[in-house]
Amino acid sequence: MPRRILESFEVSNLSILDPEGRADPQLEPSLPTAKLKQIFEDMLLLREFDVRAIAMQRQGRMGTYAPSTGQEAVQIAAGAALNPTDWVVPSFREQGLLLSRGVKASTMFLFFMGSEEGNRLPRKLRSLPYCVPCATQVLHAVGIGMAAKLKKDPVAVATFFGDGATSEGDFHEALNFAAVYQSPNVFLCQNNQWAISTPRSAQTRSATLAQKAIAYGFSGLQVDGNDVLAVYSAVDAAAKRAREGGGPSLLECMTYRLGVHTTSDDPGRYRPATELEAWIPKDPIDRFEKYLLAKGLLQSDDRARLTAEIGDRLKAAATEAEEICRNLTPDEMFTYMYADIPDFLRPQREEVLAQSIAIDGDGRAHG
Amino acid sequence: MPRRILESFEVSNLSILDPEGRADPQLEPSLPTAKLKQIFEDMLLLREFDVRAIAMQRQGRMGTYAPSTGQEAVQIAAGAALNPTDWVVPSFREQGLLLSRGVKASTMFLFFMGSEEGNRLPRKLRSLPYCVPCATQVLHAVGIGMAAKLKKDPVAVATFFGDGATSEGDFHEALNFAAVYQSPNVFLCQNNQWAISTPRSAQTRSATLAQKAIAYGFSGLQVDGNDVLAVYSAVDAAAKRAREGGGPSLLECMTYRLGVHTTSDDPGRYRPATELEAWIPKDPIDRFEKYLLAKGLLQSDDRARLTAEIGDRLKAAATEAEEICRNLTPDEMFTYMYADIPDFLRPQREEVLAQSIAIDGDGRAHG
Amino acid sequence: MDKLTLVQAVNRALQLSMQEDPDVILLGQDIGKSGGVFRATEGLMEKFGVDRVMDTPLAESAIVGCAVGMALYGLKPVAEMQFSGFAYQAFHQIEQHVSRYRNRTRGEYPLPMVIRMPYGGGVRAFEHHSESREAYYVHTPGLKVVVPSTPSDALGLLRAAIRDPDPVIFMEPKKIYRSLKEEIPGDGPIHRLGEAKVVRPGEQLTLISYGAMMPVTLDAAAQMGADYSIEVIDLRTLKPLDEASLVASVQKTGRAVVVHEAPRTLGMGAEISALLMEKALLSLKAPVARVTGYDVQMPYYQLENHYLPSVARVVQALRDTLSY
Amino acid sequence: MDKLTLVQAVNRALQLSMQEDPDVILLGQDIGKSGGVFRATEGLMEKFGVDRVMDTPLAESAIVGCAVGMALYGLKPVAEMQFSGFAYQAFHQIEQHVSRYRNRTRGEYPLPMVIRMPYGGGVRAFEHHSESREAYYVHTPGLKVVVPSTPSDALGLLRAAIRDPDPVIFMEPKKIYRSLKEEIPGDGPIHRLGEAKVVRPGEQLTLISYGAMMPVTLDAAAQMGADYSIEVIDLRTLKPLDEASLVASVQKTGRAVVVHEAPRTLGMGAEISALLMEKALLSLKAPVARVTGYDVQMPYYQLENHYLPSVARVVQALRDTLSY
Ligand SMILES: Cc1ncc(C[n+]2csc(CCOP(=O)(O)OP(=O)(O)O)c2C)c(N)n1
Ligand SMILES: Cc1ncc(C[n+]2csc(CCOP(=O)(O)OP(=O)(O)O)c2C)c(N)n1
Ligand SMILES: [Mg+2]
Ligand SMILES: [Mg+2]
Repeated sequence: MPRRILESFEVSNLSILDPEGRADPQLEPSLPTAKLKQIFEDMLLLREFDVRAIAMQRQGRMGTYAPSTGQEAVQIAAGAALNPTDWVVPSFREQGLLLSRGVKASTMFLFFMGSEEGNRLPRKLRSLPYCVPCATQVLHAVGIGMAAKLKKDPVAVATFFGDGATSEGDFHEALNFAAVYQSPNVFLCQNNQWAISTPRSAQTRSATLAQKAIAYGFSGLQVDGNDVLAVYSAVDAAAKRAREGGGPSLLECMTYRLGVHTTSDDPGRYRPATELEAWIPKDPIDRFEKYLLAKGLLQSDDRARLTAEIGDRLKAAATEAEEICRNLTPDEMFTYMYADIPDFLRPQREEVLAQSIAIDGDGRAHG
Repeated sequence: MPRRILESFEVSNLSILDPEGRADPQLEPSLPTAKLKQIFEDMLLLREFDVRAIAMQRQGRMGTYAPSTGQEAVQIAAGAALNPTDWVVPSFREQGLLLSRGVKASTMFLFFMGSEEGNRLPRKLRSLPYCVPCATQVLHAVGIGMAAKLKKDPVAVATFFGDGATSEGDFHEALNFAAVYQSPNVFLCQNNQWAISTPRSAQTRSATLAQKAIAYGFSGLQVDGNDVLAVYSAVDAAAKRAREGGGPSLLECMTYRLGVHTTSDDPGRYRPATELEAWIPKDPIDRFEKYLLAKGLLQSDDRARLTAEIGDRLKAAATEAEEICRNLTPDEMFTYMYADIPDFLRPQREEVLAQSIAIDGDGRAHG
Repeated sequence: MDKLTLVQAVNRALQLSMQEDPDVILLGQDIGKSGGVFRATEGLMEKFGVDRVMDTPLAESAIVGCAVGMALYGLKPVAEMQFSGFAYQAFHQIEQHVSRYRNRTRGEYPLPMVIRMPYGGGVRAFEHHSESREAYYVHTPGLKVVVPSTPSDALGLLRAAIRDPDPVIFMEPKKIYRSLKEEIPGDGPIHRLGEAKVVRPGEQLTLISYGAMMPVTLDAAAQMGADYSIEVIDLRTLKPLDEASLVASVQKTGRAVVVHEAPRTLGMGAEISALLMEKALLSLKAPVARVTGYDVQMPYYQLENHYLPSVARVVQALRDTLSY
Repeated sequence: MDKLTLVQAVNRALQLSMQEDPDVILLGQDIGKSGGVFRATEGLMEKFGVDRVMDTPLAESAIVGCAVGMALYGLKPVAEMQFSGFAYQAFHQIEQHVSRYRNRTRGEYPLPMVIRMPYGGGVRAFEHHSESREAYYVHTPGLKVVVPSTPSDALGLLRAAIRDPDPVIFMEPKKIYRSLKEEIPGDGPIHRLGEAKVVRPGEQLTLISYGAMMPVTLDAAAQMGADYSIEVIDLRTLKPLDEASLVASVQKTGRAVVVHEAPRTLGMGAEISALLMEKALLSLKAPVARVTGYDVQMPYYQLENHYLPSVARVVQALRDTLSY
């Protein structure tokens, strides 16, 4: 009796595609062809979105941008595994997820172009807008889950956050509430190995992030985040469990930020080039392409063609977004603060309108 | 390779004394007689402090009071296992710990009598004053540990908190920092099974609180918190490890709040009487007394005699504290705000002094 | 017709709101089984069940953050902070989300939610149980801030706050939770937020306060006797502030004194003084005076009554202002 | 003699402080290897090692809470919040401990620590990267609050803040981090906290501002031309406020305009207006005017320059006040 073992726990890793794009036959999920193709297209869309956004940022047509290159499998496969009736609660690096949920590309551009119009996501999409303060959104997801459970709506609520965000107190409080209330949450960590300049190893001393779920009495799974099939299977299972009242899950998706943290960042200052090089062969799009090619679902020139088509669509979306920016009026900053504008704000709104400030296309005021 | 186990973990429980006060011979620590007796006396002191404080609160001579009855073993044995050069960082329920560290009983009374004089703990005691906001102090302990490590001082830093406090974000951030910086911290949870009206089972869904350490990559141990020898051994080992650079530990000490949360609380509203009854036979003082009696270190009338002596000392201490209260002057609220009083506060201090407010003994102002 | 204390009126308002709207739910520490440390939620778990009256773990950010999520889903959560002194644990959720969600999403996701918290000193409590920090919330764009001072107002304002489409910080003056009873006919009133109340009309000076300082303020006005005609205004809503009523009163009286227990620097008195500076300078016969808590941390209870504005201090300010 | 930008002056102040006092240590997100997102700590980890320049995990409350512990132990920590908009994650540590420890322990445990944070808008950044919420800290008893507006002041004030025995919130105007260079002889100055500076003497109106609004304010004063004699005061320390200098100036000029980018309600302008109401009413020839950010959340960058006080708005207020 003196020293007795009370509990024991394990953490494991799920991976289905090997580096050459061959699936483990035992684990390969059977997805309809259309879905597989859609996933591939959405991955290309995300990568192309990055290309265009970074170019526009360089041209001064866009503010700071946080790219997703390298993390396409996590976002797109997770999005594909969820139902439209499920909710998604992103951080600030889930362009792909939101695009795959039906958010317009022009809307996504608008966020990075510095307009709240980039957050005008129709309620019916059940997709919250970006959330900048790390980990704060994880609590919102739990609240949504608790509300859905209360209403007996069989929906899963998936929330996304980075490896860095797991150090915040809100992450802890959120997972604890989710466990206590058995809310239908899927906690999906995009572990891209870095939080700006902080490597995963300096963020926390636990061997995995998945094992953090043990602290809350539920289970965590590490998933190969550059493996579309593994992410899909893991999210699908976790979401089903959530919808069926089985409570929350934590998925640590191992991936890699191939690019900059944001366009204001210079990884050369802190990140060893060798590390980056080691991850390039694990590119999630290349890997999934090999899988689809081998299955005959894709031809070798499809990628180039699709990329070009997507490029055209994005170009149009960017133009549309710029047009919206040009038509913003300064009193908008008052319009949505309260349901009805309070008396004390009216003179302030009048003042802003009275100010004769010339605005140029990119929003710089001269006055 | 697809689903492979990455890590496995265990959580165990340590207990040395059985309910009849018989020690497991393999695990019994060899403590000097004087230390054993001191521990027993300090436990009586703590229980008697509760008795007196609750009585004074009822008489209107003291404000809200948070008793420790039932939790004597944790506080006193932990205090005994630490060196005077170690630091202790309490929450708001560690009268016993602080008294055993050399804090005057009159000072402890002053805290509950509503004077900051109750926090004037000489720096040399390396004991921080009470901290009311749950879990916030845990971070201070980590900062102290980091500073000590930086200075290469071989000290352990023990911090105390309740089961409820483990739900706060600060608990999480603290344990994570401690692990990352391998600071010399001992995290000691007084799991008294309740956080006001919230039972342990509703606070978190993990089977133990000890397993929360797994989230941070270090080890947690559940300890019988009503067992002086188990607490002593566990804290002694954790503190040694800390001093020697072995990093932090989490100890979950299983104990029970036999009384009210505070004198403003009525557990009758939420706590089943049967639960309380089940814990009364596990009284930590009774158990330790049996151990000492069996060892011949105590005679059967010692407890009554010691209690009476302690009662007299505490009576004197209470009188001393009340005398200090009578001599408080209102300008004290300005004296310690800044190292030097800034100009803008001077007229405010003059105003408070100029106010002719009659004060009666217990601090109520009539004016 | 029931006679209710202020805390009973809070309880009644919660009960009525939950009856009329199934989307109203409560969450907080110890609010269910034990009925709240001040008994503000007594009996509600029994009445509405554990799904609608949720005892939570000890985590303020989670309480507010989950309430945000619930409101996003379409519920109307009423979150309790056990004491205002622990709401700072949730301050980031309040500043970063509660105050911003509607605006951020261009109205797509309004946040109809209330955060209740007992505030203020004078109850001989521990540290962090006595603060008055309404200024933090009033300074934050996007919030509404309400502080009742009577049972009837507590009922009418809380019902209004829960029906309000915007997030409301509802601060309850714990010192006067039980200090008087008021008869409240029927279900009681439903107020409009943003309206101050002239609780005593007068001609010579406008005396402005709110919350737990109202009794002190009214006592001071009474002590001035019949020789002086003092108009007393209870702000009730601190944001949006009823500027029109304040300005109109001071244009009439030419003098103003503001009383609050929060620290002086950047307390409500500063805003009201600045407002009157801008809108009523030419009417002023004396400087607007502030009788406030000092710019120190609220002392432990032995000295707290020296910190809180006393009747004597208010009377002194009234005399000084009237004889300026 | 070096020419330094404001952010370089911050870097220099940190370096000098660390050289002269081994107890000064830095902690924050990305401050070490990468030198900080604004490069304020560039080169310091190389110079002083990872023990004294600590890259931390992503947790603001831990950064501040551990800094408290370090200061209790006897170190002088300088914590960086990556942006002031994320300091709310640590707000409870600031309100409950940073501002209180000395007083709570009757001086036994002072807290000599500094929390640095870049604040303010105009840099085309994401949400939460543009706020100006100094009022929260100024309202909190026990803190000191410093906001420099020039490289030389940044150096002199930060060195003073680090030497100060009390906790200092040091807010850095990121918009002007690099907008001008100043020659700083030798090690540069060490200022005294609490002293405002007359940056342009004048007789007809006192124009008061601080931080990133100083260039706008000075431009506006300049635009008024030689016909008007405008005294411009840079507050530099918001708490303790240099009341004497402000009152003396306004007693001379009879007019005052305050400029800040924080929201109007309960921003610094309110306190200054109330102060002048109390101490200089009889000197006032016009109401003290406030040119401030609006009481809305800072808009995303497309509209942020409509939110921030512009030269035109300040000029308008100067004209109105002068012709009142
Ligand atoms: C509360 C908070 N603190 C600081 C920041 C500044 N910041 C933006 S992103 C980032 C790193 C986030 O790392 P991670 O969670 O791993 O996500 P990733 O950027 O890798 O997607 C930091 C520190 C923030 N957004 N929120
Ligand atoms: C941050 C914070 N929130 C709320 C409270 C109010 N409160 C005081 S004690 C307590 C329960 C604490 O429970 P636990 O941590 O188990 O310690 P115990 O009281 O059992 O010793 C609560 C909620 C507080 N002190 N701090
Ligand atoms: Mg990351
Ligand atoms: Mg407990």
